[in-house]
Amino acid sequence: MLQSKLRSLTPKNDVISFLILAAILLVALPLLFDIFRLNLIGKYLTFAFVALGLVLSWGLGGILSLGQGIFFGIGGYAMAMFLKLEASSPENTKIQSTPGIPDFMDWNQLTELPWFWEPFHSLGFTIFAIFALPALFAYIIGAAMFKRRVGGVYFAIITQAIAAIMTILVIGQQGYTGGVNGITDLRTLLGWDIRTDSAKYILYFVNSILLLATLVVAQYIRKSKLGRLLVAMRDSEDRVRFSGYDVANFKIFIFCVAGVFSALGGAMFTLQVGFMSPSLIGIVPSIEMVIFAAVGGNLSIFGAVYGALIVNWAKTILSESYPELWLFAMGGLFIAVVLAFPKGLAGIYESYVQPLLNKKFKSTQDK
Amino acid sequence: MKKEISSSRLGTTRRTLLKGLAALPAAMVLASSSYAADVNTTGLAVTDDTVKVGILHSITGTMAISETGSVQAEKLAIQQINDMGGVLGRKIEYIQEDGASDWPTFAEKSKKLLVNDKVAAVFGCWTSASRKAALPVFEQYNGMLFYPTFYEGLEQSPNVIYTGQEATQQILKGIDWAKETKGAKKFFLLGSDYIWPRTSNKIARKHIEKLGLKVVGEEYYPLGHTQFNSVINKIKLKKPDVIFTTVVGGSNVAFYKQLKAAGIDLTKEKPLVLTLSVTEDEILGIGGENVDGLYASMKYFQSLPNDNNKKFVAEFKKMWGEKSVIGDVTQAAYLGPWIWKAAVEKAGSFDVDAIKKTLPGIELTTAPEGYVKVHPNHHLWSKSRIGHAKADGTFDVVYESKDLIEPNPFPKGYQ
Amino acid sequence: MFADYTWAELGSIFAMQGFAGLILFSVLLLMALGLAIIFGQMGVINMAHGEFMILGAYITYLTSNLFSTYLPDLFGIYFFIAMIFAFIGTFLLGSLVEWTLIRHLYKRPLDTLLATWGLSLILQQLYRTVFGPREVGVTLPDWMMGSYAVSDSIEIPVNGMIVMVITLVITIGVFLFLQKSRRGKQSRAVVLNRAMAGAVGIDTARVDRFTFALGCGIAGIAGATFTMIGSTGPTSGQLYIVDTFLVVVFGGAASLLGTIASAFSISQAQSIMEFFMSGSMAKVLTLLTVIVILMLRPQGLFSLKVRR
Amino acid sequence: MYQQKDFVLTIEGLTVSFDGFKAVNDVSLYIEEQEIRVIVGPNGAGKTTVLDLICGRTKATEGSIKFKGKELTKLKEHEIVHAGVGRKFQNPSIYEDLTVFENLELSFPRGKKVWGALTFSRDQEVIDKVNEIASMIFLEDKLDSQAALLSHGQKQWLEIGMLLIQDPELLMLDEPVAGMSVSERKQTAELLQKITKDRSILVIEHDMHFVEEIADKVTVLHQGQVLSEGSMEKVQNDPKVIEVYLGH
Repeated sequence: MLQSKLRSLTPKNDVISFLILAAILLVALPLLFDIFRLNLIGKYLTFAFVALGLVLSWGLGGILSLGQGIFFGIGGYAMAMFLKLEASSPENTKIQSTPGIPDFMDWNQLTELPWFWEPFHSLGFTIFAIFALPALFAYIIGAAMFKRRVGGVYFAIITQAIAAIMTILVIGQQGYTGGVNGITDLRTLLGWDIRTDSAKYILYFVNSILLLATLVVAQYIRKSKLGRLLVAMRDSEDRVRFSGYDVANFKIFIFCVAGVFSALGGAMFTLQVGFMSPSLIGIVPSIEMVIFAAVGGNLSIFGAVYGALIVNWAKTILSESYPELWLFAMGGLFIAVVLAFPKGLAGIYESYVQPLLNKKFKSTQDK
Repeated sequence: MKKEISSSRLGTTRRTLLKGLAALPAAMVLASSSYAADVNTTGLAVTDDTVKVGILHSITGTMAISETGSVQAEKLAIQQINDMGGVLGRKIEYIQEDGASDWPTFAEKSKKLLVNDKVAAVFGCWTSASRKAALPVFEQYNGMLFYPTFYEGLEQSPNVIYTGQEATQQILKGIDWAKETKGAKKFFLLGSDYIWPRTSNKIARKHIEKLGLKVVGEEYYPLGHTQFNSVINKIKLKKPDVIFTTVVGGSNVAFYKQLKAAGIDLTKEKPLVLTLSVTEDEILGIGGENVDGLYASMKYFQSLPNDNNKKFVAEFKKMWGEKSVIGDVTQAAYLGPWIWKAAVEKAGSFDVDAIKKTLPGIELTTAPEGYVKVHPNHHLWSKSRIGHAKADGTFDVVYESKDLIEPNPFPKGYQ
Repeated sequence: MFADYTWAELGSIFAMQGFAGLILFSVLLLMALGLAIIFGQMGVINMAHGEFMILGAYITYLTSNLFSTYLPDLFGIYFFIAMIFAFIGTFLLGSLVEWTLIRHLYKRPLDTLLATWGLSLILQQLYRTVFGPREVGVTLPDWMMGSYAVSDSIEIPVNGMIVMVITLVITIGVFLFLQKSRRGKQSRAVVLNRAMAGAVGIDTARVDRFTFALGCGIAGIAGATFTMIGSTGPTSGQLYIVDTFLVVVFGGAASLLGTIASAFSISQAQSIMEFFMSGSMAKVLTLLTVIVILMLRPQGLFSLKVRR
Repeated sequence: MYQQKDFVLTIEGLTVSFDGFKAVNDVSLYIEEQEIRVIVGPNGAGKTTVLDLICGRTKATEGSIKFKGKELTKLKEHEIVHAGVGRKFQNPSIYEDLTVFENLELSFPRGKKVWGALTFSRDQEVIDKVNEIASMIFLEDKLDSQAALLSHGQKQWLEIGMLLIQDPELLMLDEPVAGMSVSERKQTAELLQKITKDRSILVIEHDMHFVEEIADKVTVLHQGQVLSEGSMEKVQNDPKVIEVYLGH
């Protein structure tokens, strides 16, 4: 089953798929859509980072996390904290009782910046945090769970509960986090106004290129022996263990990678959308992120990107025209993917489109 | 070409186009109406006989419960305005978008309405979070948002008209009333855990302490929490005279049912329960029998006895059914289109910059809540009222401030 | 904080607080029972559990309307009839769902999670379309909403008593059913060894459907019961899902006794902490404690040590 | 009586209980270098549990397991593997989604840590070793086929091959010939004889003909205890063994 998949993606095929995706993201979409729609697409693509991580951890490693929103949130909040500090210069906030701190802190009677905000004055630290914090957090969760062989359903439910806790905490500690409103009104990145249309174009391309780079990393991991080990673990975890591998370490690693990918997505989300809020880290968004990967095909790196794009696009279009139908459609999609298309778009592509394309491709090459 | 680099450039091309197209039919339309180009210099979606506006609320998700009434009120106002001949001779067409109880979606849909649909105004948002998310979009693209909900204040945007009350308008008179009429001395503050209850309670606490009274407890529960037995026991222990509550949403249902079951009879007023967040809308879900005797402090109740309101209630029920009820926010949402109409007509233009100039000082004498006036800080002057809930789910108005209360979104001494 | 009170006052407060903890215990247990059957016995993760509960609540709402219109004399006892209707309604929907959806997914627990999440979205929208987006107010007979004064300062809420009694009855019922009845034994047999159960003539497909539907039916009863203390709206069900799963997982999935113990410890922890700190922090701390304990003891509170 | 250093594996007083039930009760075993030891016994005698205990899958309640002087009861599974113990499961446990080559490659003793696995490259050494083992286990022409497509017997061989590539000093096989045809059994017996040159082998088997063919020594387990031990002939004539096997 998976075998055929691994076979079919010979390096040549991979390169072609990669080039097609790059062409779509970097050429076709920017030409076809105005900046409003393109910015939306950029937003959808930030979820593709999460979906990529899920393909590695869930598709390959069999570790289903229902708490990827946590990591998306860590990345997003780290970026938002940096941007908020920049937007809260003493000149911009001179009407506050304590100028120079973010507005929501002022409303909550904070008179000085909390210590954990301080390092986020530095972009370097922020970028470091976007990689290090999710990895650290994933390591803690992963080490606690995988070392004790908690997996499958239990892992899914516990990560979900952690997502719930995070949401309550962020909302409850509003003086430090912005509460339910999130961190809003972000303006500039090192003096560069991120709200203008030209900035949005640039951010879209940065986002797409970063996504393509992430995709290459994901593909590398999948093709490495580590990728094969993950598949092997799903087949027979004990066999892997008794072949001399510390299974937990591999699971922790891939969970950390998935976490870092999600955090990257979150950071790009903040940059493109201009705010971050707890509504993106809770239970519902976390499960939606899983469906992006499932629709794309949870074994397919490329499927993850298309899945995130298509589901979000459908969501936008449907909710513009038929708001009542949206939940029916989304619910139906979940059920259909599980019952009828367990391999998602990638499966459909493989069984119907690829044979056709192969033919076409050959004939054009012959010319 | 579909690509748009900036809204202003598009505006220019669009305007020229509109001028050309508009010239012929315009001559034949109402004499009172002016050329589309003259009343609209920024490329808004205005033709010679229509103008597009946006309605942006949650139809789906957890907030749909609360936002439905606002949508209905806005549609009613738009229909009534159209029946009277529209705005500057143009019928209002609305484009409705679903915010889906999801704050990024509010930002996204705001941008769609402003950039793609070029609407002249947007009536929408409900929670503070959705407004905070959408606000930068309105400021960037220079749109005009009419926001209906009572909220925590601490905000004043040139691109928003706040038709609900900000916190001080809702709170201060309520507490004064409890002190003067009911002799209250000890208050217990209870809220859902997010910004509006926390800010409201902060203002309430400052005011209570200024009056020389005492706050004996302050508690917050996560949104959607349904178990209040522990806090009810705490309340019994502290014996406050007033439970001052800002619990919202489904939690309210649980809170009042459990309060009643714990033997706290609201009609006995021991303690008295004063809420900022239960309107006629919420009572539908809680059940009137469970809030019999509750006091609410807000600016509007469905039972207000004036003629404006009687007419409004009748028309609302005619449009949306006999069973529909009207809460404070619903009425505030109804004001949005009327204030906008008045501002546009005073300016003689749909341009956002033009109505920004005319909005301060706009008065409505026909508002269901009575007379209202837009303050230069973009909030409304309005009265403070206390309602006393009855088992049938309506309120008796037991107190009304003599004068309009000035909106004060950045209250000195309360921050 | 207690200096201003007499011992008598303190005593009655603590008595009532203990009672509040018991009510919370009953609520958690009632929520978790249906899931404990479905998840514990069948390994199916039913994310639509909350929506089944809300269906029970809506059925109660409809029944109350029915009685107040046509049988006002019997309104005082309608609630118990509504509970029966709620059970039947959710039981039937449960069978339908098992037949169309779940039976294709045994042995794929993570897929049942996704599919039932989809189901929960569909049900939510269905409720919204049928009953409107607002919460509905379920009117209860007056005698159920009052309180019973034990002494001058101790008042026991009647609805809390009713919740406790219903929970007790259902728990004993489920226990007896699983342990004693033929159906229950069959269902346990199928859980223990599907192939063998099939081989000795048990219609495993039917047993599965019955077990799943039973779990849903109990969710329906829980939903009906919660109209006394909570809200009934299209999305109210979502509030319960995390708590419910934690109770079941914390108890050790396959053990009814574990579920009871887990509901008890979580409820006591929460209600005690709620008394000493803010509700939000109490909730966070409770969930956090549960998760930390689960990390240290992943098999839950109760589970048999077995040969692997 | 025994000198410890003579033995590859020394098990003494090994006991494990599951909720009071003693699945293995005070078992002692001594296995020499290059010995093929077969454990037999009726179902539920605790045979598989003994293997589980040695390889760390189950933790002992009491007793010690010393492998080349190293105490195994305190090590984790993968550390036991690195110490030189390989174990084949009762049901062939291979990676069905991967090819035979990849199956063997994953057991190659290099890149066993996360970083090593990420940077692992399939060099000539790996290819040579995989080919060598593949021909040993009669699968040299199946290297590219998916493991799921192998016959039951071939899967058993593949799993043995996966152990061989690790080059363990103690090889534990749980029912290696179950489900094999007669000719496959013969081949397997030859294979075991061949590989025992460098290592000791501990086998669980029901098939008495096969046991007779390969065993240096036989241990009979019954109800978690050692009932009898010695050469095949001695064990077969032990009245206690006859009682257990034929008595009821």
